[in-house]
Amino acid sequence: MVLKASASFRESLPGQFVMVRMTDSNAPFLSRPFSIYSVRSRGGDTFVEILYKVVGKGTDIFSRLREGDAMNVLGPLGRGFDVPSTCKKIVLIAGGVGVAPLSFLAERCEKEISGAEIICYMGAGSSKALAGLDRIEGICSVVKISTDDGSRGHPGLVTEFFGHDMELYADNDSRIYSCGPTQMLRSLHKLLKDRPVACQVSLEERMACGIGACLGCVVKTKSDGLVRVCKEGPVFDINSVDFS
Amino acid sequence: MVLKASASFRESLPGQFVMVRMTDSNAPFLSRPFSIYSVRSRGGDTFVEILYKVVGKGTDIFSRLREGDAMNVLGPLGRGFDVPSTCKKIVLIAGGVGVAPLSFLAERCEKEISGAEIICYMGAGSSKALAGLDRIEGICSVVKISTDDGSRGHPGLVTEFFGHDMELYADNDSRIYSCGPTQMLRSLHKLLKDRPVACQVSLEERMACGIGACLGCVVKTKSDGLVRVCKEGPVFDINSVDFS
Amino acid sequence: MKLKMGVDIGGLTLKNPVMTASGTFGYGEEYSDYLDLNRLGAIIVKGLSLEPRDGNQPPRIIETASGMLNAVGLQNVGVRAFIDDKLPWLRGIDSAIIANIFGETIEDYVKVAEILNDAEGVAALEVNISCPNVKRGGITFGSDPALAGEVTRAVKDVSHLPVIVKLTPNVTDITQIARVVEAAGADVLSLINTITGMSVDIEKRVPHLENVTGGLSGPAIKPVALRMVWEVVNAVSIPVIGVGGIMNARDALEFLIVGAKAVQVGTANFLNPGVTADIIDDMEKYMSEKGIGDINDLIGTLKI
Amino acid sequence: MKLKMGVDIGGLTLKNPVMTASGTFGYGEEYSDYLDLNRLGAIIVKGLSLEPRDGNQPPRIIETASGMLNAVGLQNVGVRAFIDDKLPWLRGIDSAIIANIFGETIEDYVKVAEILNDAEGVAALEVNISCPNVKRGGITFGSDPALAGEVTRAVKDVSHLPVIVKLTPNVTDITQIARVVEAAGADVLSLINTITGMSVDIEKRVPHLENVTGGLSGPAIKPVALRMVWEVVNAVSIPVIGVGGIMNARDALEFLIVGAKAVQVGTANFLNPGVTADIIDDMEKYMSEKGIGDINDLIGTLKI
Ligand SMILES: Cc1cc2nc3c(=O)[nH]c(=O)nc-3n(C[C@H](O)[C@H](O)[C@H](O)COP(=O)(O)OP(=O)(O)OC[C@H]3O[C@@H](n4cnc5c(N)ncnc54)[C@H](O)[C@@H]3O)c2cc1C
Ligand SMILES: Cc1cc2nc3c(=O)[nH]c(=O)nc-3n(C[C@H](O)[C@H](O)[C@H](O)COP(=O)(O)OP(=O)(O)OC[C@H]3O[C@@H](n4cnc5c(N)ncnc54)[C@H](O)[C@@H]3O)c2cc1C
Ligand SMILES: Cc1cc2nc3c(=O)[nH]c(=O)nc-3n(C[C@H](O)[C@H](O)[C@H](O)COP(=O)(O)O)c2cc1C
Ligand SMILES: Cc1cc2nc3c(=O)[nH]c(=O)nc-3n(C[C@H](O)[C@H](O)[C@H](O)COP(=O)(O)O)c2cc1C
Ligand code: FES
Ligand code: FES
Repeated sequence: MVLKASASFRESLPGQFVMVRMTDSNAPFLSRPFSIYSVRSRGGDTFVEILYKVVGKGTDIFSRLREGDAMNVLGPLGRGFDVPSTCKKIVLIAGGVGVAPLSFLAERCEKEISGAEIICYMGAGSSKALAGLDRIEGICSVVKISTDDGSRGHPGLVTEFFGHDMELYADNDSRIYSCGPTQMLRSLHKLLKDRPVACQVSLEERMACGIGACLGCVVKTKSDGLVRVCKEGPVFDINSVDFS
Repeated sequence: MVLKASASFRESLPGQFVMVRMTDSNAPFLSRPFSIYSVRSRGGDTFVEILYKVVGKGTDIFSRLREGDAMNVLGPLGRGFDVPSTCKKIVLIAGGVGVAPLSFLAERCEKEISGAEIICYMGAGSSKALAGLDRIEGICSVVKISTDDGSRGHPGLVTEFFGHDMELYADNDSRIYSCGPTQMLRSLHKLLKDRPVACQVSLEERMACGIGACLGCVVKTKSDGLVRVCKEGPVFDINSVDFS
Repeated sequence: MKLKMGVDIGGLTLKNPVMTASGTFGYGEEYSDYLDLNRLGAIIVKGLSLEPRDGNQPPRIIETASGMLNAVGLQNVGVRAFIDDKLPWLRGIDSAIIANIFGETIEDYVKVAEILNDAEGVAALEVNISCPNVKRGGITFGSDPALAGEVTRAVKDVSHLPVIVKLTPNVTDITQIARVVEAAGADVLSLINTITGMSVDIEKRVPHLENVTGGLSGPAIKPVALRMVWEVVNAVSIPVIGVGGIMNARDALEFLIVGAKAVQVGTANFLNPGVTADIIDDMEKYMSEKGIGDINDLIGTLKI
Repeated sequence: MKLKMGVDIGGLTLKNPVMTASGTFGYGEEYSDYLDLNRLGAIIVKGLSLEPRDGNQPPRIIETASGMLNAVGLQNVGVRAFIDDKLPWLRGIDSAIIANIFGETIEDYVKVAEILNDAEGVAALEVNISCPNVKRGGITFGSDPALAGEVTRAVKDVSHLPVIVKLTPNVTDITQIARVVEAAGADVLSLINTITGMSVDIEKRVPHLENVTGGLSGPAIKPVALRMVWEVVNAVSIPVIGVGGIMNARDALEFLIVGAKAVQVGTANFLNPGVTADIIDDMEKYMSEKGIGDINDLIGTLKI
């Protein structure tokens, strides 16, 4: 979905998100959070793109919208990924539509970090659920695909696939970024927990305000207790999150 | 608005109405009642037309729908106008969009009562609010227009205009039909109360079910207490209604 | 797989747990064009009083956000006209017919219950205790534990039918009322009735309802109904029927999962007169998908 | 025409009757990018307790029909951190800053009130009595008239500030509580807090909220809030602030017309962080159109 938005979105960072709601409608009632997939300017206008999967009421309603329908878009919100100035290997681990912020990140890394190799592990339930594949293939050096049902690429979980390759990425010159279901991030956390490699993940939690006011979206961290995903996140260092 | 509907609508009678609601949306929450303006068959499909004025939340939402949007349409509902087999003068008195059921009635009378003269008094706030004028002009022998602000036709209330002409319509060979705001029907009731002329009016009241179950839509009658507009009406003999 | 949809509530066996709520389904016949009434677990008719009642003056209804307020004022034909004019037709329907009753004094309730003892074709009574007690200064029976217990016992003492008592949500602690009503002999509890609300026309600066306040129903109240059903299920041992804001099978299933033995569908009938049949169908679909062969294996399975 | 928008409530003068509701506006600063906070009649901050609190585990919120349930569990930085870290910034805002306070014992309330006596920049206290009293078996202060009166009197006895007491709707008769709280010395009443509700995930058969139940807010509850405000306005003589489901100026005007002296906007801030500014603008537009020069000439003008 492409949303015409205010110029302030030009400053969006990869990993930041928007809160989206239909103008003049209470269905769905609350705004829904989506990672920014891309931001483009055309003819003086700014367009924010999101990539979403229909999972419930809100996304179902959004999927039936037509061109020209009015939405309220709040953003860019939250803390994005840290993009290093130099780095040899950028490893992206995407589960399903989790590819959206990683794709935006890959674009940025490609532009800003010269000489970095960008590798993407992309997992989904089946080949049909591999949304956004074409775009990320256009950016990354390698895209390694896995599907739970084996309908495309490596059969099995994306974290398993990444686990096999892990030794390829040296702790000191690689950066790992991941976004996907909590269960997947938990597995990744287990895989990485004895290694000092830099890894950031984008978390999801139900949100009401998106700006840090309602305290609805908290997640457990190891040292700071419950913190807000919308404000202190959605991007966290994987080691700061309490996945227990 | 033209609604594709089930074949059962072919049996619709002038004065009957439909309950309309957006499929899969709770805004507006309750269905809204509208008189049937026309029923047409085309290529095996049946189309029900309504003529409506934007007055609040529901009609505002309806006005922003686009071709192809899904609506739930319940009907045809209620008691329609009694159409005599013979009659010399059919007098229609319309206030605003009250012209809708009268236009449908005029079509029917023109077809079914040979030799009847159909006269329409049509009133509205201003010339802009004279919706449905063209169609009814095409059916009636005479259409007499009045507007509250004098922007077209007779300046003043439609009931005043009709009042001047009243003597033209003999009690025994004329039939009067009216639909419009309650205030207008009340004035008409006053005008006619000493005359034995047959006059039927279509009433409005807030409705929830439209099928006689919720008892939400009652109106005071002279001899039967509170009766349901959706079931015993919306068409009533003017003398049976308690307008006090 | 053949699904078992039948439920037992207080001596009454229903073919499935989907009932229509009182006041939202007329006397049944209004809906006969829109669904096969034989499919329903039960039909609860519009509340009946000893004498016919006119109800409140219009306007009687107004829409709210995901809900509606009504101040119909319990207009009804009276229990005798119900038996003479409505019940014969209903006897032809193969679904439990439940008479919802109310009164302004305990004697009224008792008389209506007595009259219905002799009415063939009535499967149970549902006692609406959300009515003001005219003898005790207008406090509603249902908001006072002692009164709620009294009216329950009085009806139980005379009735030969299973007695369902319908609780009002306009109370501080619904479990307290539920326990008193259980102790007074109720066979089943149903909840919730409407929540009192109000709406104002800011153009005319008058209440939208002639009666000033009305009862709120529809999806807006579902979270409150579900919470109260859950509280009551955990407080009593008699069966509980869940009512309030059920629009589809998903909503109905929430009530069964928290422990309601059956549900009533109210306002949703106004938006789609065939909705109860859809709910039964979709409930069966859910069970098939989940491999649940008997609806009773679903009831009360909430994991905390 | 220059409109008079100011209202007096219990010794406090507000530039207009639009306030933000506690727990929905953070500590103010979260909204500073979205509207000019100086425009607001008052900002009520997130509920403060003696010690910082972590609140409930997630999930804490779930959407409902035209509303939401929250079980944040009163997470907050604690009254001292509020004074040290949040209040200095808020002092720069030209709008009344109201501290919402709560406790688990009466002594907690008293201590928080005492600490706030010395905090420059706090215009009033709003006492949230919808909290369970841990010493008295967890019954909430606000649902028991005696407890509600006690906590009110205890806070009044120590506080130098105007005391607003915020009532819970989860009661049989809100006028009874309102009268007791008035008699105990409250300067102002605000109502309603959230209505307790619940929601179930039928796939997993677990409550959507980790805390099982939560507080329902948003347009779904507006009719209930409006009815209760109207009842309370007719029962007490101190000023009443209306809260519950206000999404726009039309909603806010309904509350003023039934007699609220001011309103609080809660959940609506989440959907549109600039909504309060829009409400003030549209309220002024309505007054101009109707030729009402002073907002006080609109308050309590409902015709019955
Ligand atoms: C910061 C952030 C960024 C996100 N980015 C994207 C994105 O780029 N693309 C995308 O498709 N989705 C994204 N999501 C998830 C997206 O917000 C939810 O899928 C959406 O809100 C579901 O709305 P719904 O009404 O369709 O589902 P609902 O009917 O509300 O729920 C359906 C299912 O989705 C789950 N769900 C609902 N809301 C959330 C949530 N906020 N987080 C996690 N699970 C949820 C529920 O538990 C339930 O199982 C993001 C979430 C967050 C917090
Ligand atoms: C049998 C019947 C036939 C009708 N036929 C037509 C028609 O052909 N064309 C047409 O434009 N309208 C017709 N109406 C009126 C139409 O139903 C209302 O205008 C509509 O429901 C308003 O919906 P809303 O959400 O836009 O207004 P709301 O926001 O609900 O209300 C806006 C204003 O309209 C008034 N209003 C709302 N509902 C009704 C109602 N049911 N009856 C009378 N006034 C109401 C309110 O009092 C208020 O002043 C008919 C009504 C009935 C009962
Ligand atoms: C128009 C209307 C009339 C009602 N009449 C009665 C009644 O006569 N007796 C009764 O016990 N409940 C009555 N109710 C309450 C419903 O039976 C039900 O408890 C309530 O509406 C909540 O369910 P819902 O949200 O599914 O509508 C009525 C409700 C409505 C909307
Ligand atoms: C997320 C959330 C947190 C809340 N926290 C508090 C609180 O700390 N103290 C309090 O008195 N009320 C609290 N409330 C209640 C609101 O102030 C308000 O009374 C209620 O939400 C009804 O208003 P609304 O429908 O406009 O939201 C909270 C409400 C929400 C939705
Ligand atoms: S969504 Fe409100 S604090 Fe994060
Ligand atoms: S609209 Fe329900 S009885 Fe007429």
